[in-house]
Amino acid sequence: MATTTPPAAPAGSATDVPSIDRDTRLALYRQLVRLRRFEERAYRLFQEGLVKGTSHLSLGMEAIAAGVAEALREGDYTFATYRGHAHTLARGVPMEGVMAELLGRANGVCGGKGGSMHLTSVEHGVMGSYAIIGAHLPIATGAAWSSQLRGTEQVTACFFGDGATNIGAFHEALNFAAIWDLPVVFVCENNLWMEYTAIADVTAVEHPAADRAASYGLERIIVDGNDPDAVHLEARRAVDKARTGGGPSLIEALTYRHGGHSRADPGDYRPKEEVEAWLARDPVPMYRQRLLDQGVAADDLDAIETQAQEAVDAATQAARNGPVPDIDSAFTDVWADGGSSWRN
Amino acid sequence: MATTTPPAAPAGSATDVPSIDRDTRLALYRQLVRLRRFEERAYRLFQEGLVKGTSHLSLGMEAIAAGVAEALREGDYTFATYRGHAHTLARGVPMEGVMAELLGRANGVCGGKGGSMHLTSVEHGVMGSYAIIGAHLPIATGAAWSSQLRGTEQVTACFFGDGATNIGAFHEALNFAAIWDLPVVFVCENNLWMEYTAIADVTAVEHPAADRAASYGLERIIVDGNDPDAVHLEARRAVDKARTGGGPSLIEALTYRHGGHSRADPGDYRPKEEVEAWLARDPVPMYRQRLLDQGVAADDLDAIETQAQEAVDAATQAARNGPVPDIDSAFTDVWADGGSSWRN
Amino acid sequence: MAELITYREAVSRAIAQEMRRDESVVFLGEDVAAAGGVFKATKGLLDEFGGVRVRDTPISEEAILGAAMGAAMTGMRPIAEIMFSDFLATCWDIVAVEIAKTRYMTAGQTNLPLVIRTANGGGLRFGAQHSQAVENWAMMIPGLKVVAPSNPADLIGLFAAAVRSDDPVMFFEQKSLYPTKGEIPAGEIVDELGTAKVVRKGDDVTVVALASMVPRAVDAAERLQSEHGISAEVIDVRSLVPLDTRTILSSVSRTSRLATVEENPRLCGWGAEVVSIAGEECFWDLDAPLTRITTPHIPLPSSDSLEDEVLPSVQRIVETVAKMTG
Amino acid sequence: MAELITYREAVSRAIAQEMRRDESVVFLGEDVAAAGGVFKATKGLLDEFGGVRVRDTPISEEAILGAAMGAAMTGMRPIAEIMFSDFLATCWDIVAVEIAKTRYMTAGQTNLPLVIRTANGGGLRFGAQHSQAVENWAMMIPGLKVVAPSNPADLIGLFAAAVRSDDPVMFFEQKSLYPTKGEIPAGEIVDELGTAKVVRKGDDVTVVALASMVPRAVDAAERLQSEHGISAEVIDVRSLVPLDTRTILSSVSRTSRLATVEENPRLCGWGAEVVSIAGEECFWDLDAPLTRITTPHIPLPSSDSLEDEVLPSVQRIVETVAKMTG
Ligand SMILES: Cc1ncc(C[n+]2csc(CCOP(=O)(O)OP(=O)(O)O)c2C)c(N)n1
Ligand SMILES: Cc1ncc(C[n+]2csc(CCOP(=O)(O)OP(=O)(O)O)c2C)c(N)n1
Ligand SMILES: [Mg+2]
Ligand SMILES: [Mg+2]
Repeated sequence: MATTTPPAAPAGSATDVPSIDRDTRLALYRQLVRLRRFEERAYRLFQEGLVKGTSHLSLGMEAIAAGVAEALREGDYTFATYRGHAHTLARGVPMEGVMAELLGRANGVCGGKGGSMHLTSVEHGVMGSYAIIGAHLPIATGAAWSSQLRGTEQVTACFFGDGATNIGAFHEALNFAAIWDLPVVFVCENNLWMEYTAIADVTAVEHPAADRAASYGLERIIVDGNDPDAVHLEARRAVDKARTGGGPSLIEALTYRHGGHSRADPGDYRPKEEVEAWLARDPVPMYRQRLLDQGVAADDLDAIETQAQEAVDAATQAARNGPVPDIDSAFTDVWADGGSSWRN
Repeated sequence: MATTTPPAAPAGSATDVPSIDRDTRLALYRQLVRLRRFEERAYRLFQEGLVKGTSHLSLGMEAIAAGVAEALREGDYTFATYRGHAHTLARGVPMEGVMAELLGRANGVCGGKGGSMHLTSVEHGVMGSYAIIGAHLPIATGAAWSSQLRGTEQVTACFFGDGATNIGAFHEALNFAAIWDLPVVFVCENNLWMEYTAIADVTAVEHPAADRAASYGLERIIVDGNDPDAVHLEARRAVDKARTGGGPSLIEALTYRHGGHSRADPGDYRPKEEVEAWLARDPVPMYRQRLLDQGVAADDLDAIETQAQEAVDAATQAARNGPVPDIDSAFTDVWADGGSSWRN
Repeated sequence: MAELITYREAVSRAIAQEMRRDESVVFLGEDVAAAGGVFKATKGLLDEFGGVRVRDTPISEEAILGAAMGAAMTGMRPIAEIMFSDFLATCWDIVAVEIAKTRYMTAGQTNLPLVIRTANGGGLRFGAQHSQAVENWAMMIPGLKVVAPSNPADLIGLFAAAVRSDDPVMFFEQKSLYPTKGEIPAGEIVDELGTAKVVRKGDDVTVVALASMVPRAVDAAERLQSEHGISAEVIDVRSLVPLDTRTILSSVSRTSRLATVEENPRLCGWGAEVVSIAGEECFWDLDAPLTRITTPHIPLPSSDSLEDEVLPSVQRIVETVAKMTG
Repeated sequence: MAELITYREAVSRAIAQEMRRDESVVFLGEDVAAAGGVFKATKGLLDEFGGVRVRDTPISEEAILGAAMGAAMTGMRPIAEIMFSDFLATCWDIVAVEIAKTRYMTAGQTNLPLVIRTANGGGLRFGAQHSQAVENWAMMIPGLKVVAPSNPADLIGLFAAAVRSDDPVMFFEQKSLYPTKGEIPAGEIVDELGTAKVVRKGDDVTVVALASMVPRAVDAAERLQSEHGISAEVIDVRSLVPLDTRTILSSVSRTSRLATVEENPRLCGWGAEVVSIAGEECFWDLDAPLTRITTPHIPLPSSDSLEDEVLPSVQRIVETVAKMTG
């Protein structure tokens, strides 16, 4: 069975880290709150029947997307999974485009053709969300190879779940990135569960990513994924290493999803105590408290929350009002010429 | 670059091991010599144009097939690669059927439909030779699962090359076998080279299999693959463990191929000193010397060699005289009903 | 005695029927046991048959099918679930290059009694990577049998036939059909692979459909009759391999017209195969161009408005058939 | 000025031509660099372009194509080798579900200028797992362009067009053609995707062939003329996607008869697609059953005597076409 309680103090946990400045902390909090509010709204829109297909939320897991994104700079690349709202937004993609995409509207980032599982915004370095487990690890490796070839200092970050560590593509990508010293940071969001099955039930090691790092000559890194500071510091270290030619890293961030796997799943296959223990470590209030303890004014934090809520409301409005895609758009963009014709 | 010299004394090396009795040693030698003579002949027939497609020899690597097969019993399963002549013969499959299969004759074990890369003899537990790197590891895992389900004590041995450790199927199979405690012994024949590329050039760890065993909660096992005793002892330990419910093992056996990868490849991309150092450790004369040192009469060993040569000659004759497959046989055995019809 | 059940319920009934009958039948896949499947189509099986015979796996599609293949070669009759048929791409080597070819390569030494069941097709707004209709991927590989039922009774009967077959069977469950209902007879249901069914009789045109396209073709036939006075015969192919060409060709010879309706994207779908066979073997009987109604050759869009537009609709079937028959 | 070279030599010429022209073209695959490829088709490239642009990889097909895809999305123009086309099955997800769909799913945000080259087809006695003709696997996936040249000049020209295309191109080199020779013109060679070629003019029947089947179809046409007085037009399809239906259909309309010749196993091959298009769009012009000549629907046997029997031979083409035209 899965670990039923969160690790008391996972390696890399950082309750008070002076090397993160106040601005960064506020930025992290701003991000956390934005992602939280967005995901709450996405869930509501799913329940209202406006998000039609499926939707996988990062509720409870926001600190990872926030902490890593804050370590990246413009021009860097990120690759995410079907659970990719948070990772997309954290790179600065406007909420409207993301929300509208969930609703299948023409003003969505993919014009309604991608949907919740395929959010992409190339201009923000968000190189796609992939719905086949593991597939994007090799692709992210390729983006990192490209940066190396072109001699840029771009870094690629690639997010995936604990479940992805048991599929072949994980293994191939890690080895490939390691032997070519590619500037890529693999971030495993270990939320202890795959869909409805505990990762511990189907994995030969306790830490599905970290306990395998040695297979690729990499350091074993485990971090508290509910602590934005801890995630950010590890990410910064890994990103710096990648940027300066030090090659790839594999970070396992321990976290938990508040809700179910997707759609309306209540997630009630999980032991109650496990859920409660992790809910008690909700990154948003925890981080708020840390900032308060460090002397940030409650008003400042309240303002951040209000802003986030307003942004989500505005995005929701824009998405709801977004036009249904033009039927013709079903037949565009198969090919580089913009069309879909396969014959003359 | 690849290791250029063989390890002086690899872990598990056993120059004098009392736990192997004389009969077993003679059996090992008999096997070694049979495989050697067979492969030499196969090469000649390839040069004569009688082996038409391709052919991958185990010249220099025979101690692994011999040592492992000697640890198995009737009813056990083996799975091999395209480089599978030795593994097939070592399970007791008659030489004629194997030789005839290389020649594409009707008296081949697969009636000429399989060829050198797909030797199979289900009645001997030889469950096939697979030409897609890595693919047979999951399949071998399945055979082991089946034994577990049926409550037999059958053990499955699965042979593969160093190159196979970097493909996804390796990773999936190892994890799967480990979590279900399956009775399977994975044997990596690390001959330092894939086709024309050194494994060290494309692998993040020094020992492509052993250094990854921990990823599957398994012991790190490296053995001198040119020492039949050493291989046999490790194999026996792993097979016993599997047979008694102890789950899978992963053995990395260090060895070297005397010739090229396949067909007429001279293998001259390999450093000369590396080739020479390994040729000096040829398992056949080394083992003969060990037996002589242990008091086995030279005559007994000579008789074994003569027998092997005669068996190969007879098999060659039978294969050369074997009928070309009946054209109709191209249309049999697609389906269980014996035919190939896909319509009424 | 007939009972009305959903296509979804038919899945667990089918599996249970065969597992009760034969101890060597086992079932594995991702989230199939404790959770009863992501489509809830395998609920109750773990409870009835226990954790040894019904087993959750890691996300390791190659290992899942490798396990099934190795077990099938050694005396078991495994049923493996690949959650979405799109994921067959991640283990296509095991399907197309190992499972499909091993009996032949070994000159019949290996038995491969296994079933790969998978949720196939679009209509659920899941986007391009979770909506593909890929039955043609399987049809093109020699050595695979390929089945795709359109209703609960057929599902159970064909599934039983698949499990009892000593050949590997790709069993496509159309995910858009899971909530649909149909009657099933009482007792054990066993059908036959390689048999198509005439589900509606007609004289003017033969419409050949599969899975989700069968109810649409039937609806279209009703409208063709009432709105255009065209009498369409609708055939549910059910089994692509073996293919019941006798039923299809005898209908085409009689009606002199053939239209196929498939969810596959246009190029090299099973419709092309059926049309080609008719174009060769019924050529002299034909009175109209051979017509395929397919999803266009594009990945599937996620948005509901777009997805509805590109999958063959009743309206499109009516218009196309009316035009070719007019 | 024309020069006679092998199909094998054409490969390295083609790659070199494009790598010289464009710095963003890189090449990766198993044993492609130091060894010059297992078919020796990429000799000399490492020497000329160095180890950064020409690179040996581990046996990790998913990583190879993932690397190509990620690089293509971010400004490079990678060429990836998959040694045997059979191995596409081990990375089919990256080909069919990632590379093929990503431009569409992202509404055109991602560019995918990459070429996957691979040795395709049978005839070398390599057995069922190293001999498949799988161009139909690629043709059926929306979002992939699919090319298969039959001679050195076409190989170089179509390869150049593939590298310069911003779409992913599956480039099938028929391995049985590597030793064959053909003339190439001097200087840079650049051809156009989506263009078929009439390689022999004729009036009685249109024979459409691809890759290794083109020389056989031409030989058969000569024999049909001399032995049966039948004038066969032979079209080399060259590019399955885009498909030059104009060239094919205008020929069929004129000759009134169509036969396709393909190495694909029978079901759902590209021949079925071509036949289906003609059966719909040239129906009223047709004077004979639409005929496909294919490898039967079986895995390929290893033995030379059996393999020769099942691949379409000149003799079989002659007999089949004579019968349908007679
Ligand atoms: C190859 C493949 N197999 C199965 C699935 C179905 N699937 C979607 S999400 C999921 C669970 C993934 O778990 P994990 O990697 O831990 O990520 P999480 O959802 O927990 O973030 C599964 C099995 C898939 N999308 N792709
Ligand atoms: C999936 C796949 N990729 C590539 C190949 C081509 N290939 C055949 S043998 C070989 C080298 C294998 O090396 P290794 O695993 O070390 O085995 P060895 O031949 O040395 O015994 C390669 C790349 C293949 N058969 N299958
Ligand atoms: Mg998870
Ligand atoms: Mg090797």
